Amino acid sequence: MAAALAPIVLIAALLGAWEIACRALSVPSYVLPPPSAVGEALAADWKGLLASAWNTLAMALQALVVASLAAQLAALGAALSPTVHRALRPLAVALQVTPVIAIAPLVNIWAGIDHPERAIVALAAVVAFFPIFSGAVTGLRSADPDLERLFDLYGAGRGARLLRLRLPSALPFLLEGHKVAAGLAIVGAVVAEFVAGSGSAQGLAWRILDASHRLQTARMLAALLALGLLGAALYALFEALERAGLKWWRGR
Amino acid sequence: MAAALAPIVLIAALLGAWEIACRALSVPSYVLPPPSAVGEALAADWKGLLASAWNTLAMALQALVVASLAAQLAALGAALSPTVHRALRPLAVALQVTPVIAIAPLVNIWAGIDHPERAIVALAAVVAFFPIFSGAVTGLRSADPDLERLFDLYGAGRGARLLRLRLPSALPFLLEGHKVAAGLAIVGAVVAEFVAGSGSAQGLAWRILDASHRLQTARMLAALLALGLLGAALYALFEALERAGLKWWRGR
Amino acid sequence: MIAELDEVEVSYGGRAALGPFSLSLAAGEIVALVGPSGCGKSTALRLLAGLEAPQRGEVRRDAAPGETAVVFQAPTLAPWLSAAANVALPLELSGLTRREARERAASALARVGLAGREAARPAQLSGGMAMRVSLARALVTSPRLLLLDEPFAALDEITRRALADDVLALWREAGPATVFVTHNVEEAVYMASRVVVMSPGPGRTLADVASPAALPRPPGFRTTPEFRESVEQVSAALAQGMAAA
Amino acid sequence: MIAELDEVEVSYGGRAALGPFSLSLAAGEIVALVGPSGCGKSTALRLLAGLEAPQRGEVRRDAAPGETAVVFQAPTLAPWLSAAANVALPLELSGLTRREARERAASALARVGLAGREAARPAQLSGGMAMRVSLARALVTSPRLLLLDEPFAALDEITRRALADDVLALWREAGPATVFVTHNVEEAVYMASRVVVMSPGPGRTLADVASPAALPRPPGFRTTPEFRESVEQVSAALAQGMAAA
Amino acid sequence: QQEAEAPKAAEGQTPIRFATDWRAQAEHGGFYQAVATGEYAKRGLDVRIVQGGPGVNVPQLLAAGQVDLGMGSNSFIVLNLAKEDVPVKAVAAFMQKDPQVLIAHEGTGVNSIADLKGRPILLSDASINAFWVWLKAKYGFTDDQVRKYAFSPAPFLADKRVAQQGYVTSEPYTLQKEGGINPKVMLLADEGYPSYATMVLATDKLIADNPQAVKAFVEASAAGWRSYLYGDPAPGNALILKDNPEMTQDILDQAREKLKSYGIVDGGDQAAIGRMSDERWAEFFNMAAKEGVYPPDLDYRKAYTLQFAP
Ligand SMILES: Nc1ncnc2c1ncn2[C@@H]1O[C@H](COP(=O)(O)OP(=O)(O)OP(=O)(O)O)[C@@H](O)[C@H]1O
Ligand SMILES: Nc1ncnc2c1ncn2[C@@H]1O[C@H](COP(=O)(O)OP(=O)(O)OP(=O)(O)O)[C@@H](O)[C@H]1O
Ligand SMILES: [Mg+2]
Ligand SMILES: [Mg+2]
Repeated sequence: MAAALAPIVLIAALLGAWEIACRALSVPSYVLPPPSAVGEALAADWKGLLASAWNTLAMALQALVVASLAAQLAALGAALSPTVHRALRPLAVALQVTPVIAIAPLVNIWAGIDHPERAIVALAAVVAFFPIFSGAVTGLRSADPDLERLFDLYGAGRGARLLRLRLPSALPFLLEGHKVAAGLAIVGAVVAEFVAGSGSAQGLAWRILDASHRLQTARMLAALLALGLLGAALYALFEALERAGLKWWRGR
Repeated sequence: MAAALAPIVLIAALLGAWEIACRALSVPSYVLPPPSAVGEALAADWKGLLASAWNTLAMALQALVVASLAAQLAALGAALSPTVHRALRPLAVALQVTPVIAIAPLVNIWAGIDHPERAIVALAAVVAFFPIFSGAVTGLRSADPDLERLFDLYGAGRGARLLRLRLPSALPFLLEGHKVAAGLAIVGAVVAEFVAGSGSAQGLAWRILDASHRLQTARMLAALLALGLLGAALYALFEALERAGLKWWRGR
Repeated sequence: MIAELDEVEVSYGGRAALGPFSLSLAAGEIVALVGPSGCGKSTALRLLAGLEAPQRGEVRRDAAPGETAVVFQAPTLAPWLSAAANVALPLELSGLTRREARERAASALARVGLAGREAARPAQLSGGMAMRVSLARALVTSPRLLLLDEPFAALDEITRRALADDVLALWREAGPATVFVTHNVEEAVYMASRVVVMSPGPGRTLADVASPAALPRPPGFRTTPEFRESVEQVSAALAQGMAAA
Repeated sequence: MIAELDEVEVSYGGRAALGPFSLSLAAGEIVALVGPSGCGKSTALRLLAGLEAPQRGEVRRDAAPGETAVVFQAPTLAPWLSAAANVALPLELSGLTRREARERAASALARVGLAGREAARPAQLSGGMAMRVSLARALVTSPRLLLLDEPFAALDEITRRALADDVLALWREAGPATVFVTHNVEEAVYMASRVVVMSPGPGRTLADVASPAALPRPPGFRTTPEFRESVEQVSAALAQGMAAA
Repeated sequence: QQEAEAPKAAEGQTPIRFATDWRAQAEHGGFYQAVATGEYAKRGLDVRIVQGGPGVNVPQLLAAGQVDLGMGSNSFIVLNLAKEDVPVKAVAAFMQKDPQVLIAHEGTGVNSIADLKGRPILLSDASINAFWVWLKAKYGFTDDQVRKYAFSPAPFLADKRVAQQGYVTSEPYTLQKEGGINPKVMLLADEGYPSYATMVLATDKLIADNPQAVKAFVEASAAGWRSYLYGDPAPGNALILKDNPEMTQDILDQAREKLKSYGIVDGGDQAAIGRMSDERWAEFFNMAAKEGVYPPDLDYRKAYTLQFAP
């Protein structure tokens, strides 16, 4: 019980210190508003924030599904053929280091001006792709060497080896990759909305940018808080999944 | 030998198809220039690109070092105390999902207008933090349960258990986390430069952005290519490190 | 001739681990390999299975992939599969339907005394049980070449004898050429048509003791003087080899 | 009394694994645990070590942390440490300097026949070698309570006997209360002051056979009629238990 | 530490740091020209120009004391400051006309801004609560026309139906040079859009403590602009090219040309460089307040002061 309270206490302490510092140093609220102001903004905006957060979450989840499928397919291809692996790896890295803002115009054109949500999903998927791909590639190579030897003996083909040995062996790494990718999908959706949203789209990005343009820092922080909560919730979900998955995997 | 050539052949084939497609369909060069145009841009710009790439790499490496230290310290704290863990986790996730652009103004003020490179390193470190933290947290919990039992029997304290069991056990996950983080540090440095490079920063970011605004897509792709090569080189380095590390770790 | 090691030598990182060592395995033969810990028995088995190549000498094999079954020294089970699924795996890989594979797996598990534990995961089994699952997986495929690395080491005497008879029964049915490593000299003499005694260090052949009786064993074989004599012979060779080292 | 199990029962996922089972271990006693595979021997050892709690019954222990040493059934070594570093680990944790710990580790490794392999990693050792490293790690700390789970199972007869005498020598020096699991009845009778025979299934005590002679063993003990008689007695209890199941 | 790193002022000079809203470009030409030709130094100022960028928030820099003066891009930004009670005022406007344009493809039946009703328009986020408000009010545009503009004209080129926002000095040239088209360009200011652009912002504190410095800065900047537009722009351009290596001479030349031909800086009256008026501010505020951007009782007069304007 005390342990469960600890983080709450810590957060409360941090907030208290922040509030006091803001008041004592009379920091102007457009630079850093006190938590009470953020709380007010939250209370005033919560309906809109909820709708925006839902919007962003929907985009992020779609992107995560797309990224997960694409990354795992690519990793499977790489595992089936070293040539594919050598060819895909630099492309995957290049994709990871490409800033969303650079390819947004091209993606916008491809998605069509009337389908900004397609562009957002595609861009966020690009952001979330790499950790899953990298985790899958590493995981697919992490099978117990003695089990690999047994599969040699059984004369297992590449496909069977992949499906029945390497893929299950990769599970812990895949779970870890998805955990990292979940947060990236969210931030990717937000950034994609910055550069590819429909201007009037109602995700969290719009709220953040609009508040920032208008110097309403408290409103911006409220939106960031909503974003953080969204991320934490998704992370908690994936962590629970990881725990359950690993428990199943290990058999105890 | 043939296998080593394969990716080169593949890339050459892709480039050839792209060139032919561009010419045959007469795609406007601001949408997608043919590789020959990118090559020309590269040839014309290579000196500047090299300097910019070096600049970006330096920022990314600094950010990676900062992120690596911070993430591992945080993960150690989390491993030492479940309370710290519960308190840190949501903060780490919130940090991961916070878009750089939203906190850039605050970081800019903190770093001071005369030190954009500090702001860039800080922002890129924020981007690269999470995969290392998450990998470290997962890795620190992945020790062989029977070894954990032995440490119970030896009456090992928390510190000793951490240093001599959990940290070495975490190595494979740490390596994987760093591999993902390396690319994020690069893209983080670029994005940070977009939003924090107040003039004096001369990395790849502004080249990309400016070329994109000016519809000089070939120049933009040349800069992206430089970025991709940078990322691929750093990734290759980390993959070699991972292979060597795992070999050392497994003892064969 | 199913498999043959011809003056093979193996070393790891410059340290000699085996050989020069030769072993020829005829069809339908059961060879027991005994020798001190670390002499290269597991290494020899890996060579016979074709899982490793020697630095010197030659390995000749006449068994297609899928015709060799191995039990490694440690139970090598997939943690994410149940005991039955682990045993069924090679069958499914060889093209049997899932149902048939599972049925055969269940009967193989029953044969090693694990009826009722089909659904258990490797992590939920005791050390001896896991080893028996590993053994069941090797026996279920009716291999032409059967390689067993201390398969009964983690088992009590009674289970051990029962399983030894089980392997012999399988051998009577299908006649796989078998090599098994054991530290139990009596077991070696009881089961094998030939006992090969290895020296310490990088293992060489110290003695090659043929069985005093034909397989299958006559009843009461363990109490015959010929049996005791063979056991003495093998033990003496072993002791001599270790004393020389 | 160093450790005691009082009518303990353990079950995993509703399936009974052990008990009700009782075992009391006096200071300086050596108890051998024999029983069929899967009867709960390893589980009983984990209870004695305090690594697991029973669903029913009570465990009483009188050994501080650091005073108990365990050899698990599988060699549980840190793959990233050399053999010597693995053995030195508990010493370093108990506060010895690195140099002294390494010295003692080297002599412990020499004692189990691994002189010259101090630098080898676990993955570079044979199965029996890894188990010996594990044993050396347990012996090096001079524990008050020593728990060994089939420590010699992967070893040849000669090494086995040498190590058994080694454990007895250690026991003479430091007198740790010892429980060891074995499948070798002769070994049990030779080493133990008391042999506890367990039933199959969820293990209970079937027989508790005291040694016919005091420890340390008189020379030629293995050939005395009392020795053979005890062996017969234990074997009979085992066979009876398995037949009843 | 701040002290130690602050730029050393020349003997007797007042150090001034001036933050612009973007990378160095012709739209900042007058300020660079004033530095290059010594207009600031002549008046006892040691001015350093700090380039802006996408993540640089000029009002926050001002508020945090990181710079002494900053650039306000348009009148909305300045009124936003007033609404949030930021103690900052506009002291001069160096663009009488906001260079904001709408751009449409030729031959699509668009001859004036009004013809864009119902068509998709690429707008940046910052525009939505700025000139878009004016467009909606004046022409009855609706929010469902809005598409995201991320400052790349490529999506515009890819679709003939689409219009986009832009700066008269920038996007039209890009479209012409790289896209090979001559689009229809419509300056909002020519249709009566009342915003100023490129204002100089000063903190209330600076205005109170050192009004002479502010005054000197405004005067010198006006001189710089006059010289940049009607004299030899080479000194200013050299500084711009040094600060922003991505900038090229042809872009600078055409931008300067547009600034002159559209009368962006002076509105056709050289004497008006830097000028602001109560009427124009009132007009702007009334427009925006009517559309609900600001509360009608907002004291918009605290957003600016005419004390320094020529
Ligand atoms: N992967 C490896 N790397 C380095 N050395 C190895 C490796 N595998 C085995 N060895 C060495 O080769 C020698 C023979 O090992 P092997 O496992 O064949 O012995 P063994 O006869 O099976 O012993 P045991 O009865 O203990 O299982 C040993 O000295 C061992 O240390
Ligand atoms: N973690 C676990 N989860 C579920 N069941 C378990 C677990 N550990 C052990 N068991 C079960 O408990 C029973 C006793 O196991 P234990 O390992 O104590 O047997 P053992 O006597 O040591 O056998 P062996 O001689 O084969 O090592 C077995 O039936 C086993 O399947
Ligand atoms: Mg072996
Ligand atoms: Mg056991």
